[in-house]
Amino acid sequence: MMIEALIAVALLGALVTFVAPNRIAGKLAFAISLVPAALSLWLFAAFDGSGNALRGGELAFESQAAWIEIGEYSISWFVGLDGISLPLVVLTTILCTLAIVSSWTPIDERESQFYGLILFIEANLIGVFSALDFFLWFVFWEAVLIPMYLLIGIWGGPRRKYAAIKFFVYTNVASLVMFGAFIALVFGLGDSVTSFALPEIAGAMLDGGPEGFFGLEGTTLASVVFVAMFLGFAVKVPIVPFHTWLPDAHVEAPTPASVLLAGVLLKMGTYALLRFNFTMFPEQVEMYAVPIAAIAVISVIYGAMLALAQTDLKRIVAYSSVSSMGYVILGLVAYTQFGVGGATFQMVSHGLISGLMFMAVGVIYNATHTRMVTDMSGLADRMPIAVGILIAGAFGYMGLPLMSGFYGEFTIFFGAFGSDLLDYSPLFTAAAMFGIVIVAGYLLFALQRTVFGPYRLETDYEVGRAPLHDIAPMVVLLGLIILLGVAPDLIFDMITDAIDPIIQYGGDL
Amino acid sequence: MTVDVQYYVLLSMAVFCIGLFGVLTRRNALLFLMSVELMLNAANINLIAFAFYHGNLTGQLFALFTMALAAAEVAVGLGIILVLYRNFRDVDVTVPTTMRW
Amino acid sequence: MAATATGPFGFAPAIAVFPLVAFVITLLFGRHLPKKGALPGIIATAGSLLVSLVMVAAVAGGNAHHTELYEWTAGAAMSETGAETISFSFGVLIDPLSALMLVIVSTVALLVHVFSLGYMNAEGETGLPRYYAELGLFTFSMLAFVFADNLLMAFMFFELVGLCSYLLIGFWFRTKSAPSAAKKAFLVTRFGDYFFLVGVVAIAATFGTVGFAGEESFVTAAETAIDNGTTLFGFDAETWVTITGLLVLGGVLGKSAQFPFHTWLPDAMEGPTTVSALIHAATMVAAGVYLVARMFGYYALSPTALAIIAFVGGFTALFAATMAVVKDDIKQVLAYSTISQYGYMMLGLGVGGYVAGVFHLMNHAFFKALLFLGAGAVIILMHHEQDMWKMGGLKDKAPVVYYTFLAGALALAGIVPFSGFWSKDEVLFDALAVGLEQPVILAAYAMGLIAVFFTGFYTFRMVFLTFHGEPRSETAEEPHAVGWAVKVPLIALGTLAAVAGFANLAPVANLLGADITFLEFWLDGEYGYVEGLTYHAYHETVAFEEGYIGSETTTMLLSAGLSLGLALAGAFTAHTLYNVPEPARHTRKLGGAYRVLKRNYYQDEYQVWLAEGLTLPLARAADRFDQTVIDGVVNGTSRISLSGSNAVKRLQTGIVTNYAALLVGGFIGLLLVLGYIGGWFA
Amino acid sequence: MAVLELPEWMALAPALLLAGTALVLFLLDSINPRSTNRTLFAGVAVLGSLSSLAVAVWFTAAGVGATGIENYGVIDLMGGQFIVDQLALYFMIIIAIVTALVTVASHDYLRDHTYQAEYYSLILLAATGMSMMAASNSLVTIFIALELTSLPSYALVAILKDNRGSVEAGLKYFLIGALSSAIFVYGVSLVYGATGSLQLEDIATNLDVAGEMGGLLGLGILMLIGGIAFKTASVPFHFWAPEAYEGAPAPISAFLSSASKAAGFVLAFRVFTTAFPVAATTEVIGVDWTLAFVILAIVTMTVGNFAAATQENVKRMLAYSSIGHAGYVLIGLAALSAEGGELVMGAAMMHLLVYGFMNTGAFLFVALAEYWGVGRTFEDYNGLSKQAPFACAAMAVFMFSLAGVPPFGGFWSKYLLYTQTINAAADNTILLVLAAALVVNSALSLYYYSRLVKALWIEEPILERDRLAQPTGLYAAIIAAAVLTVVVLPAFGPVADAALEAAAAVVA
Repeated sequence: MMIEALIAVALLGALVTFVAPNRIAGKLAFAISLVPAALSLWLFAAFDGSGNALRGGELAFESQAAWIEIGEYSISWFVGLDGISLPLVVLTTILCTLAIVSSWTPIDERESQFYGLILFIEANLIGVFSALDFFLWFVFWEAVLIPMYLLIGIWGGPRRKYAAIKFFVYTNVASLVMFGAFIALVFGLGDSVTSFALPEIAGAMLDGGPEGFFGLEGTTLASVVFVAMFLGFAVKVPIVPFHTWLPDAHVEAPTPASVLLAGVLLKMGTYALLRFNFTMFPEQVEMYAVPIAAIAVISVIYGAMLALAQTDLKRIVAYSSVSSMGYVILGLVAYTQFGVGGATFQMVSHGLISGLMFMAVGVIYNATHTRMVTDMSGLADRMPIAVGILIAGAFGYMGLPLMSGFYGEFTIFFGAFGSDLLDYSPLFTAAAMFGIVIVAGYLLFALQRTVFGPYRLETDYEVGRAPLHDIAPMVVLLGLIILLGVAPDLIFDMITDAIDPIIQYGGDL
Repeated sequence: MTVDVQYYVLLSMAVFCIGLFGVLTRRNALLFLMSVELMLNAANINLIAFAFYHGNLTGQLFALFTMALAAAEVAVGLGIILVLYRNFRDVDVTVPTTMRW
Repeated sequence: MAATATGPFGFAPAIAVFPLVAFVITLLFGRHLPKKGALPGIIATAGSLLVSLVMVAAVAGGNAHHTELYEWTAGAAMSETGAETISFSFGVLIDPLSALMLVIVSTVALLVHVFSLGYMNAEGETGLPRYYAELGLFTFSMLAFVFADNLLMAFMFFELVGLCSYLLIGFWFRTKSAPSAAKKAFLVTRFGDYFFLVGVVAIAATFGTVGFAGEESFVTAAETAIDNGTTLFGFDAETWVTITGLLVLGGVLGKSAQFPFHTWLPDAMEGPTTVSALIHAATMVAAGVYLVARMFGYYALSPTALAIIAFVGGFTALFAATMAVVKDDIKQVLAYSTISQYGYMMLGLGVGGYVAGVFHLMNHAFFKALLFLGAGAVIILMHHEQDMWKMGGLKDKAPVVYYTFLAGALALAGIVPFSGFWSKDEVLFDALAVGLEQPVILAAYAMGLIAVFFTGFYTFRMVFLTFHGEPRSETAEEPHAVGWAVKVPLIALGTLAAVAGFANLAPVANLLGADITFLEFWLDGEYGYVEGLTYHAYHETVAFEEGYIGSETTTMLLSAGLSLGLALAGAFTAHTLYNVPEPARHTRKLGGAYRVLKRNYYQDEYQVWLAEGLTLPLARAADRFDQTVIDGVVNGTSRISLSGSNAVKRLQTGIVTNYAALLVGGFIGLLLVLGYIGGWFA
Repeated sequence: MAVLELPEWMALAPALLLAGTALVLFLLDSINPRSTNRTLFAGVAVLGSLSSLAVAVWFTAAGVGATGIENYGVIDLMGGQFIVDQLALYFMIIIAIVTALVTVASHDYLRDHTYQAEYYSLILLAATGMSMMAASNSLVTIFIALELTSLPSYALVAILKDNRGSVEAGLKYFLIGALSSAIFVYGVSLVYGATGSLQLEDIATNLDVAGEMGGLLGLGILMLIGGIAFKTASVPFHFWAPEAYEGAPAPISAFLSSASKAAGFVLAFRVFTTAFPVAATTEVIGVDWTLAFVILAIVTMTVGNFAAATQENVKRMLAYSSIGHAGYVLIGLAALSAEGGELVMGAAMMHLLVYGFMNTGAFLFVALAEYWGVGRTFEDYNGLSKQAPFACAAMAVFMFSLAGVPPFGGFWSKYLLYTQTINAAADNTILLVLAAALVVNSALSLYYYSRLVKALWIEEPILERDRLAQPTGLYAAIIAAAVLTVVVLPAFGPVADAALEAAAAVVA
């Protein structure tokens, strides 16, 4: 019942905060959010699971209860954690707490509603990563949209309405497609499954797979479903060319929302890809390995090139997220322990680093009221600490060794290079790796123009140091980044433990 | 002598179509109402004819219900036409177009 | 044979840990410490030097040390050569090479820290805690890189070193030029490191290990693979070794500023001169060459790779030397000479002259650090004026600086008996020996030889313009005084520059038949060593055979004489042109060549063009494509559906009779469809 | 169980209670014609509808109409003219809930209205008719119940006699209604002609004798579909809906769009499953009548949603959206011929129930806005959340629920409908087109629903408003509807069971 406790605390906290008076809302939400954070850390310490949730692994904190019977199929409340989901849950709770703190400065209207929504989104994110019944998972998956829509829409920038609706509709359409495809698969599996519990479905996919559905051969159906679901998740990740909602959403969203968006929401997509496409369809993964790898490489390079062309700090980081997600896809399709494990690690790592970057950009924005690279110069002169952290984050993004980003990228590259499943893997890997040069390019250009050089900023107000409660969360993140960079096995062990059962089929282990 | 049922059907269809024609062409609310009455009565013709044809009374019975309800309908209708006139100073059904699209 | 972590070797990690601690302390409390945080750094580096010397002693005592400190990560990975699992770890490898390098690095680091007291503190710089913290971080990374026992660890600290270089070049971030130079330095080296990382990944994926030494090193694995004629990633083993070797070489060329990645180094002179001395002359730039030496066994397997290394080295040596000739900024001259000198080392290693290469690496570290610190001293004297044409006549005003600088200059120019001569001569000799059999190498040798002349020339042009003749500016009239903190390091390094050469008097030894080639013995495992990492082990693997003109001795004397002569010729030319009371510019003599040299063969231009003329427009085009086409499709969809909506709602005309008509029409339509299918009208 | 002791006719109690309440209201009014004691009338009406709800729930729980040992099986009255089974009870519950919500809300909406008693009694009469529709089992009773529903509705829509909009709405509703009922009756006559019976089971049994009159029967069935399409506001019989919903007083719009629609659908479910079993009918008329519903469903949901997308008037947007939802529910009938069709129908019924909460709630919010007099368009609604956060939160709940976004009840019904459609598509591939249409339309609906949320929560008010009152009744109704909409998500199990049993009751 621990997971239920996590979710319940966040939900109730959301309600309480929603009705609380504005001036205390921020502190209150922070206090409440500490509970899930602490709980999740306790879960991390007390984690006793092993194996993969969908491959008959030993689930931690599992609990299941019947919910709805429809036809021969039963929908149930079914949650549990394995080595893949636990790190992401911890990431979620920690990032939410930090995001709340980081919004004390920028958010100055309708606070109670704002923090209520943040806690609400936290509850759903935890649900997404812990749910093991398709419908339950989908409920959380979709429920995330509402708070994010409002967060962007109400507290966002000038084009917030456009961005919010675009994000809302675009991602929802993708979900509909994915949903339909998966349902078709479940019915295609015939009598071998009687519920929407993911482990059961995954099992059925292994022995025999679908018998076929509306006239399609079993294997054809599987392929169609695989592609449809991949497209559905591709929007969420996002993968080029389904990424255009991301920069708009990021740029318009308030800093904390960007932190959560880049830090956790994008991981929902990759997490789902791993849980569904890359766990249930080993054959299709092999079939489509090359195109997928090609898309991944394109995402990396194209996303990085786009970032290179931007002059808005947030846009730069947004596009570089597209680029980084490309690495994750490459790691997944490599289908080796290091590839998939590295991809999962990269999800967490990128969550921390991009969160840090958005916070740093936000702090600068709070002080300067601009994000345009062209508007500012020599900020290091006025806000040394914030800038120092920004630089650290930037180098983390570039994959500086002993920071988590390097580990994620290196393991992905290593895992992908030697992949047996993926043809021409060395070429794909080498091509994707060129991203590390471009990323250095645009980040260093941005740094040079904004934080270095003679101080120049046309403002009628004093640009001073950032308050402690803006700096503190970034310091925490930086600490975590370095910690994971130095001691990756803290989570990599449990990840690989959960990965191995997946790649036994088709992958080389 | 007896008349085959299909002639009744043809008759009723004719009446029905006349009524329909009226509905589509008349702009005066009252005429519109009458046309609807025609259509209802076409149904009644059918019902009675078929009742005779099938040799059970259900149809005739139902015809009675129909007439009663038609009357009620007209009553309500006239009420509405009244307020229509009060508000639009006209009983032309094509006049009220404040709400469209 | 390698003794495991016993006795003194247990302290090896401390070498790197001291500076790390200093970094943390200075970062946190720097501004509260006396001397703005210089002391922790000095103490730490002194400690590192001490421990390094202990290491040397221990190695001299016949031991070596190879151990794993901490397993970073491990997992299952099927490698090409059949290894099932792989483990990435941090380890310590103390063998003659690394011990030597440790001493070099920590010595220079210590001296530079001391020098900084005079150079930075005395000048009342701001942000000194940052400066010293970054120096500490650098020293830590560099030392850790030196004793790294595997390729990945080497790469990681290689990158960290790059970070520190970036930060230190950009130390004066309030200027426009420094940040840009820092960015350029990082980007260019990063470009090299890209290939390096590909190489690391490839090697790891191929052999299932990244260790430098021992049975489970990738070198051994590669050897066996070649012997068994295994196919690796579709290539035969040797080709693949060449490919991966060259990939790693990318990082080397980047860090050691070899052609075509040399462009960042001159710009890097934007950093404080102390930084130039430590990072961009003595240590970090040496990292590349050191890496080649470190994994020399791997390159030894591939003659192609070696030949390429040699050729690039020779070419760079000449290429950079020519550019150094026309520079007016004293630090620029040194920068290009640095590039050129590293060219020599590459040449040496490329022809299999492992000892020669390392020998020159060592000497160069000393005399180039000396020269840079000397330049720093000059810059203090000149109140931060760097243009040599504004100097002159400093000889008498600052004798200590002058004589130490002169020592360095002689070493650089390669004049007997200063250290530079011995090592450079050995490099050239090895090159010649191999070159007589290998035309490519011969070309490389020729270039290296010609470069000697230019070296002599620009070195003494610099000396004369700076110290001789009449003062050419009032700052030169009464220069700023320099303190002990400046002089001590200069003297120390000056001595080293003068005598370091005696570590390996190969020609003399050959003539007298005396065993005085200590460095060779040192590297050849006369003392402690690790199996497979010795000179003759390499020498056996290297596929070059050597030829001589007459006997070995004659060849040796020939090449020595040749290089010495050229050096002296260069020096003499400089003397005639510039060692006069009122030296004039002689650029006109060069004619068109002058502009080319001044513009550095347009190297920067084309690289800047690659970045800003090619990549940036490409990126902008991609962005436009993204905004118009891809996003256009998305927005277009919504626009279409909304206009569709506008059309649909027009159905509702508001006129009730139309409704009736439409209703009936729709109904009839339905009737027709079903009736047609149902055949009711039949 | 106590149901045993009751006489059989008591099975209709839910409907009878509503009728009784209506009469009580007349009585009260005739005692004191001048009285405008709205609390009394509203109270009585609410009481009546709630009691009907209670009884219906009690019957369902007691197992009336459910088969099995300790249950009482289906109860049919007056020689099968009426039948009380799970289906009937299920819809009686929906209707009673909506009636209760509407009457509660009307308490404030009608504050300065002279004809209080008439209003409530008309509502209750209409509700009675709807309950009867749920239970009636013969074309006669169906037609009577239909008219019993329609006539009060006409009056209710036009009840604001001095409001041109209301009158125009009433007129259009009435005219189209009259036309449709004429068509319906003619259809009845044709069916009678073909089969010689009006009682649904008998029609089914006499289908074979209708052999030579297949065409007539087909035409008749089509005309019945027309009559039902009118009640459910499905294309092409939907034209009255936008105007009627827009012009009528908002509570009445809520009542019609939720309860009346549901009643229309229960008719469709019962008639087409009981009287015209697909296989047998197809033999006679030579075409699978579900095809008609496939076409209607696609056209209806498309027209409804597309027309709604760019509306400026909130009420009209809701009107069109309710047409769109009619389209969704029609899938329940369209899939009947396919294997697993009863599940689709069950899902459709679930949707009708949830729709009862969320759509009623949405219209009641519009009622609240009209009560405030803030205006009717999206712009007028801008920034209301600043003054009335809770009502606006409730409205956001309704909108997202209508869009089928979790964590609200609308999610389940919509996605289960989607799911079951795909399931049935295995057997009848044309349903895939329906599923696709569903995806496209719900994407579009997402756009315009979120547009309203945007107006309420994101936009800044155009002009300054003074404080807004908080009428107890309206607020109570809205909050209640919102709570129901949220709570039904976790508590969807029973709903699903009830709906599926109801579907199983008719799809044998």
